[in-house]
Amino acid sequence: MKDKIRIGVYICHCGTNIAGTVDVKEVAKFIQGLPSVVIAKDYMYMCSDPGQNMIKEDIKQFGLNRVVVASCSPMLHEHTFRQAVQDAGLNPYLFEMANIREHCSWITEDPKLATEKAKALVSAAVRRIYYQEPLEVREVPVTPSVLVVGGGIAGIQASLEIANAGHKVYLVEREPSIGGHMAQFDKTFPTLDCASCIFTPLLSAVGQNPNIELMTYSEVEEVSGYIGNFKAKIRKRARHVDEDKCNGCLVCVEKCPWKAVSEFDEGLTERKAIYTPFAQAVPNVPVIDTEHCVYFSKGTCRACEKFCDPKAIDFKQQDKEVEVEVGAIIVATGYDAFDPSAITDYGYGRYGNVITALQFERMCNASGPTGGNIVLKDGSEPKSIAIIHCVGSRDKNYHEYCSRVCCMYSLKYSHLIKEKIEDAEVYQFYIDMRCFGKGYEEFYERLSNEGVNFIRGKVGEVTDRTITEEEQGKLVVVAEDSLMSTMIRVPADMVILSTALEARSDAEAVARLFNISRSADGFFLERHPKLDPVATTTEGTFVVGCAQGPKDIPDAVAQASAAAARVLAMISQGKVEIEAAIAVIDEELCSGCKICNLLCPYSAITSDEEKKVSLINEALCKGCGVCVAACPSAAIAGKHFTTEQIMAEIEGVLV
Amino acid sequence: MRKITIDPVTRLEGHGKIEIFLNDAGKVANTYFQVPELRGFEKFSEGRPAEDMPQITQRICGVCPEAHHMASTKALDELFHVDPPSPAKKLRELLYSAFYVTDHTTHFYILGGPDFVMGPDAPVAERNILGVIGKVGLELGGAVINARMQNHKIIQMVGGRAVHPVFGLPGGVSKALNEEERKEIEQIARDSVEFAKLSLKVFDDIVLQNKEYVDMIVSDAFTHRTYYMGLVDENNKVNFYDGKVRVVDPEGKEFAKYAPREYLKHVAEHVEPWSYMKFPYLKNVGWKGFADGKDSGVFRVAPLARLNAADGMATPLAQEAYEKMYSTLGGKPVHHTLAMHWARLIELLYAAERLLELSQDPEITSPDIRTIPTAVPDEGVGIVEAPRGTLIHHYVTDERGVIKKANLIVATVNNAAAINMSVKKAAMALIKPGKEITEGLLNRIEMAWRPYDPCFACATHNLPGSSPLPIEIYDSKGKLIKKFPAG
Amino acid sequence: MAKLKVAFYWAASCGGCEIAQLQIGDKLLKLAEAADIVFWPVAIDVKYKDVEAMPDKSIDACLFNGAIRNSEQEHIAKMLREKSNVMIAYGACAYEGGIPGLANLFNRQMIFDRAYIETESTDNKDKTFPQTSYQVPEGELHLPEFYNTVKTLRQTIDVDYIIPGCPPEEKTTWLALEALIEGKLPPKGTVISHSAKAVCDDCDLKRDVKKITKIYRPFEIIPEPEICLLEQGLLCQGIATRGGCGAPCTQANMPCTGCYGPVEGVIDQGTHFLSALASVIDSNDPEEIQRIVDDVLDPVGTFYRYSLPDSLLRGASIK
Amino acid sequence: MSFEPKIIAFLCNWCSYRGADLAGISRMKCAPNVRPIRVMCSGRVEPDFVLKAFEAGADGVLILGCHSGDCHYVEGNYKTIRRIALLKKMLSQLGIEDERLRLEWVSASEGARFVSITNEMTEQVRKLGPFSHRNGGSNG
Repeated sequence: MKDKIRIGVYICHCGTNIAGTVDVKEVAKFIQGLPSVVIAKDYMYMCSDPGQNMIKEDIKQFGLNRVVVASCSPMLHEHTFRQAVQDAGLNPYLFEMANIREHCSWITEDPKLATEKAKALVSAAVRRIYYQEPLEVREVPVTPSVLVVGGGIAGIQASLEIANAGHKVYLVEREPSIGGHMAQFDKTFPTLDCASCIFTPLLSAVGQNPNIELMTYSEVEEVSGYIGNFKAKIRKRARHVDEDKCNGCLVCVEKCPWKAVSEFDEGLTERKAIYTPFAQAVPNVPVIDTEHCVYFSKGTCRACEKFCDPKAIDFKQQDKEVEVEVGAIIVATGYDAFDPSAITDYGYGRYGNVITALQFERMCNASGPTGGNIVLKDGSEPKSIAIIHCVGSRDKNYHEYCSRVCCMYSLKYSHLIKEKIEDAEVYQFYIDMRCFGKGYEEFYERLSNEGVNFIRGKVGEVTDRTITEEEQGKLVVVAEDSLMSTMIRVPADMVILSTALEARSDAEAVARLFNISRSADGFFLERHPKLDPVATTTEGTFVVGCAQGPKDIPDAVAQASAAAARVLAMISQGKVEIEAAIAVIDEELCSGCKICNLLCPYSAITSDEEKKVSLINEALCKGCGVCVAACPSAAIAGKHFTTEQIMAEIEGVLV
Repeated sequence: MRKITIDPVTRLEGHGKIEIFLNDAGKVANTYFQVPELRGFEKFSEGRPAEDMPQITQRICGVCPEAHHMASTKALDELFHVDPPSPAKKLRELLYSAFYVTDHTTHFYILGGPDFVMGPDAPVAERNILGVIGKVGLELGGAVINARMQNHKIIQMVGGRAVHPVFGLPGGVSKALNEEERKEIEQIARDSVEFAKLSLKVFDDIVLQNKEYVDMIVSDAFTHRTYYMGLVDENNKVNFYDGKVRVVDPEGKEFAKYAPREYLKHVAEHVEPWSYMKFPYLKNVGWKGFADGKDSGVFRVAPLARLNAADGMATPLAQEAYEKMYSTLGGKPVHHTLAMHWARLIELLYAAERLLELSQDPEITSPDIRTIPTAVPDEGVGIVEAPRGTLIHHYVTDERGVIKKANLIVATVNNAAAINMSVKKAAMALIKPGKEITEGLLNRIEMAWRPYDPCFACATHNLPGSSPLPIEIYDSKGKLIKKFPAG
Repeated sequence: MAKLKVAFYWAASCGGCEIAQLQIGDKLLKLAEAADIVFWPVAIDVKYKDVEAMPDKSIDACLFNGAIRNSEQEHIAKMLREKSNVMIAYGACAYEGGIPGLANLFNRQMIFDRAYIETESTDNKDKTFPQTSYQVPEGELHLPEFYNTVKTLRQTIDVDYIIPGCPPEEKTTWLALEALIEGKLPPKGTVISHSAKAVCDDCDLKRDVKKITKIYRPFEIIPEPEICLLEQGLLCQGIATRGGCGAPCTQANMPCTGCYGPVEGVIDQGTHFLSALASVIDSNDPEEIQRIVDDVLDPVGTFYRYSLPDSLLRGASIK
Repeated sequence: MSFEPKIIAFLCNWCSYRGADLAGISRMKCAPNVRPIRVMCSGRVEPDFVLKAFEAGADGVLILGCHSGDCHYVEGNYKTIRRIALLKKMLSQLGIEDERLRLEWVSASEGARFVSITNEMTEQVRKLGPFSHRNGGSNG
């Protein structure tokens, strides 16, 4: 039997913001007459210290056990007032707020109607709070280790920050080596410093860091648990090379007679069947590509095994499954480059000298397929190169969004071309130049003075159907110059397609795996675009780098550091608060019909076959109430949004 | 003008009243059989998916829900143009036969029987089942209870629920029978046959050996020359579950024989402003008011009517009994309302025999109990013989099988006019000016409608207690001058 | 100790409740030992007048079945309330309006028109309707007033207990009668049944998580044995219906139609089934969702088969 | 005097409620007939609430949630679509005009949309007139 309900109600003038339209005195008078209302006051600024103190004193003086404040939106001050009543010894959930500013005085012209509406809103809060109950804010301990998924620049940055703070990191990378796309780059804009010069040290730092357990050639298969207490199952695919024995001499690679297309070099060259993706690979341990290794198809060869001194080759090696416990998860799975063969007019795949941006990156790279030389298919040097922007970006047919980095790397390419082939003509076909970052506009300025031709216009097609003499033997880029509004034909030896960054092809599965949502463009969705850009709707799981959306290296790194900071904060706290207003199942009423089980977006509901009831994991539940509304037995109660409370609110708001 | 109100009487849909008006001379001026309730099934069936009708319409009557369930399910077969597998039809008829055993047993021993066994003038306190048991012996009493319980068990087994079964679907039934269940049913059926034979013997001993009763049965007070209606099989034998509707005229000549789909050509319903119940009559004769004879469309249904309308019974023992009744009462048709009790026992025997046949049918445990309908539903009529008479369900649906129109002619309604007439005739014959109106006398009036077993006269009647007919006699000023029973 | 005085009464009902009361069989004798039946129009000869004459609260308990459809039923319900210490709503009709409550989708005139004029077999050219009072040559005849809506017993009088079911299963009836006989009645307002949980708790069919991709009608499929009917697309309302019945319908391969009423604490049985069902529709595409929903041909008649008069909106709004 | 409809609006905490706040912050003008009730997610709105609102005297019910894909709880708003689809079918059977119940998506940035929807709804319901249903008492 709960003790007598004694409600105190406080109507805020908010200066004239409310009182200017709403007759607060009349509202207070009306409310004073409602059952269980002990006292109803109006005051200039409830959120001010005197205002809050008034509440605290009244709680003591009048023995209030429920408090309603009618003022602005709870988004602004709910926390303030909850704190206030808590200071006065009341449970914060015995406070309710009526929004008579944003939802009333500010949007209503007629003072009479505004006053009527205010009465309704306040009486709704009063009726509701009658049924409100004290709730416990619960805390769970945090496992001081972190799972980082994806070994690109973002994942690496996050891992290092956390590891350097002295905490365990499990860094999982799908490829045989960490590095991601950044490892493919030659130079980085706008500073033009050598990518590997700044990146390689980071790679080895990861390899050497005792706090980082690196799992390459591995994938996360299952995630369970909740903030502070996740469990992850990771499959370590068989390398067929014993990491402990291998000394990285790579003789095996040298001796291997079998070849396959190099993914790392974007298909511009070949690699062996046993290989490391690139020279500075971390770990520097090769893998056997069983698809192309003849031993696996025909059972003969074994060349690598023969020449391996440390006897590291192990054809029998099996996939391993390991389970790790972590307190937080950082998803840094990166992006895919848009495949331009979809845009047939650009002739990618049809014309050998139409290449993608990443292929060009590799071509420029000293350790790349051409040793850093820009060459045509026939090995000769191109004299004219066209760069087409926004391939797959800002295009209703493919991706509406801007990929943000293309303008800049395209500029970078102009520079690299001019550096390597002084007399080369470079044409930039752009829609708008977007040089928003620090030092970017300056870089654009600089390039404009290096004799690059900027043509504003979307390219219609790239063709080898030539008309004029000078077009002979060249590709022709047909575009509309939207500044001169004429169609133009530009002959070029080589065409570079500045392809879009898009969400990973398996992003949907990954989202499900980590229980995070995706925005319409397919990238992972942050909790709040401005105020919470690295968190997700799943507590304790963060998303960084291009997995969250196209961005350049500095942004990716910044996000990684931000997520690391969030995680470190959790770990140093040692515990996290979890939602108090959650759903609970009354086992006396649950018939175990299992209607609710699949509805929970956080897989918080399971069922106990023994007892024939469903169960809610309180730590996973976020209190959305979807299961509450679905339960045919009303066996699930949504704390702080109980049916009783909402029904009372409905009656109250209709006075 | 004096008025005798018999209230409550019936419960076709709720209660019923019989009003007897006496003129100042003390003669019966007129009587009215009123049904004061309506629930509107024919309206609120609209909009319901047709397949829900067997379960919805059986809530018209919880005494004979099986009858509505069957009529409705058969209407669905026609509506969805689907022919159920023969095992399904047999399961339906099996359940229905068991139902007949319970229902007829209840009526004879608990309702109709006491009048004869104990005699119309026996003290109220004895004229009930306990009195009967006292007279015929506990053994029979036990057999009565047992017959009811056992056959209800069959209904539960086959139909899913003992009251308001659920197994009927267009194209079949929802549940097959397994061998243990079959064995159990077969045993119950054997017992039921024995029980039915015993019942006929009881009737023979107590009623037919008693001249006073026989005279009363054949007396004019309890006689109406009307048309008779009942369902018959292809050999014109009585059938409860299926067949064509046959109507014979007061001479016993076939007047009409039609398939359920044709019922509208033959039956119409008349409305009186003083009752919520309608009064069906033969369309091709016409409504001539509450009168009997060849020129009045009034017809009768239920056991005696079924036997009159048929050429015999489809099972051997029942056929014997059938022949005996007509030879005893001077040939077909028999117009004596009280013979309805005898006819009921003959049907009890038939139901039990049929139950036994079906329980031994090799097909009865077949899992082949459903045909999935594929045709577009449109219209269907289902007719069965409820214990209390011909029962008609008629549905029209849209192309998705949602009810657009439902027309229901419920068993007892068919007898509404006849009941009204019988009460009047008995009252006129029995209530004489100056002659004191005794309880026994009023019970004789009661005996005029009780044989019809209108739905109110169901198993829930006459537990230890007495007449369900409270009777009050008012003088012309409406002052209560006498009341039965006193107290 | 003195014998209990018990009254039985039916209003707008089918008689199935009386049969159900008889189903307790030999236990009837136990009842007869412990209680005198002072009123049971269907069974014994006591007239309304006699009841009116009884002192208030002189009846220990009244088991009332049937809904309130007309003036007579309302009058007698009120009279019995005065005379009875304990008023028990017996069966779905008294409890929630029952199947006759579906009449609340229409009004009196629509029902009369159908019954007395439109019905195919009716011959009523001069449009005669039953009258509450009618002058015949010999005198005046009376009929009770047929109300515009069906009401539940609780909407008419104060009710102490409820025995759910259409009709209540034998064991449910006895559970209540036994409590009555032994003077061990639960707190006022209790719905007396063996279970406060949904029928699923009684049902033996195997159930897995639910995902509805298509709704089937019972005649359209032969359900897989042993598997939850709802998961097979049949609108089995066991999930939203109070148990205690022992789930006889699902045992006969037929979906539960909800006759035991809402589960303990549920306000509106229909919306709860609706919400649960809709929630597990396995699609996020509005058009596909609409397609699946359109296969629910008769939401009201299905979700409120027995409870329309007791739902939050007690029937259709007919202008 | 003219009929002033009462409309209850269930607002999800993350999008629609903030959208309504924005309308206020931007000092847009909006019909006072709409009475907001905050729920964490439109997926919390039980059909019971809608019926209760009508029964308690509302003339219209508005349910506002996040646009598809934006649900703070991943898919709560889809559950709402499903329920309202079936609920609407049932309400139409009960003779309740379709316009009296409306499900819309309003994001935190769509203050103007909140205003136009509420004003539009108010006018629609005003045309329909007061909500009427069987109170069960009418025997006339």
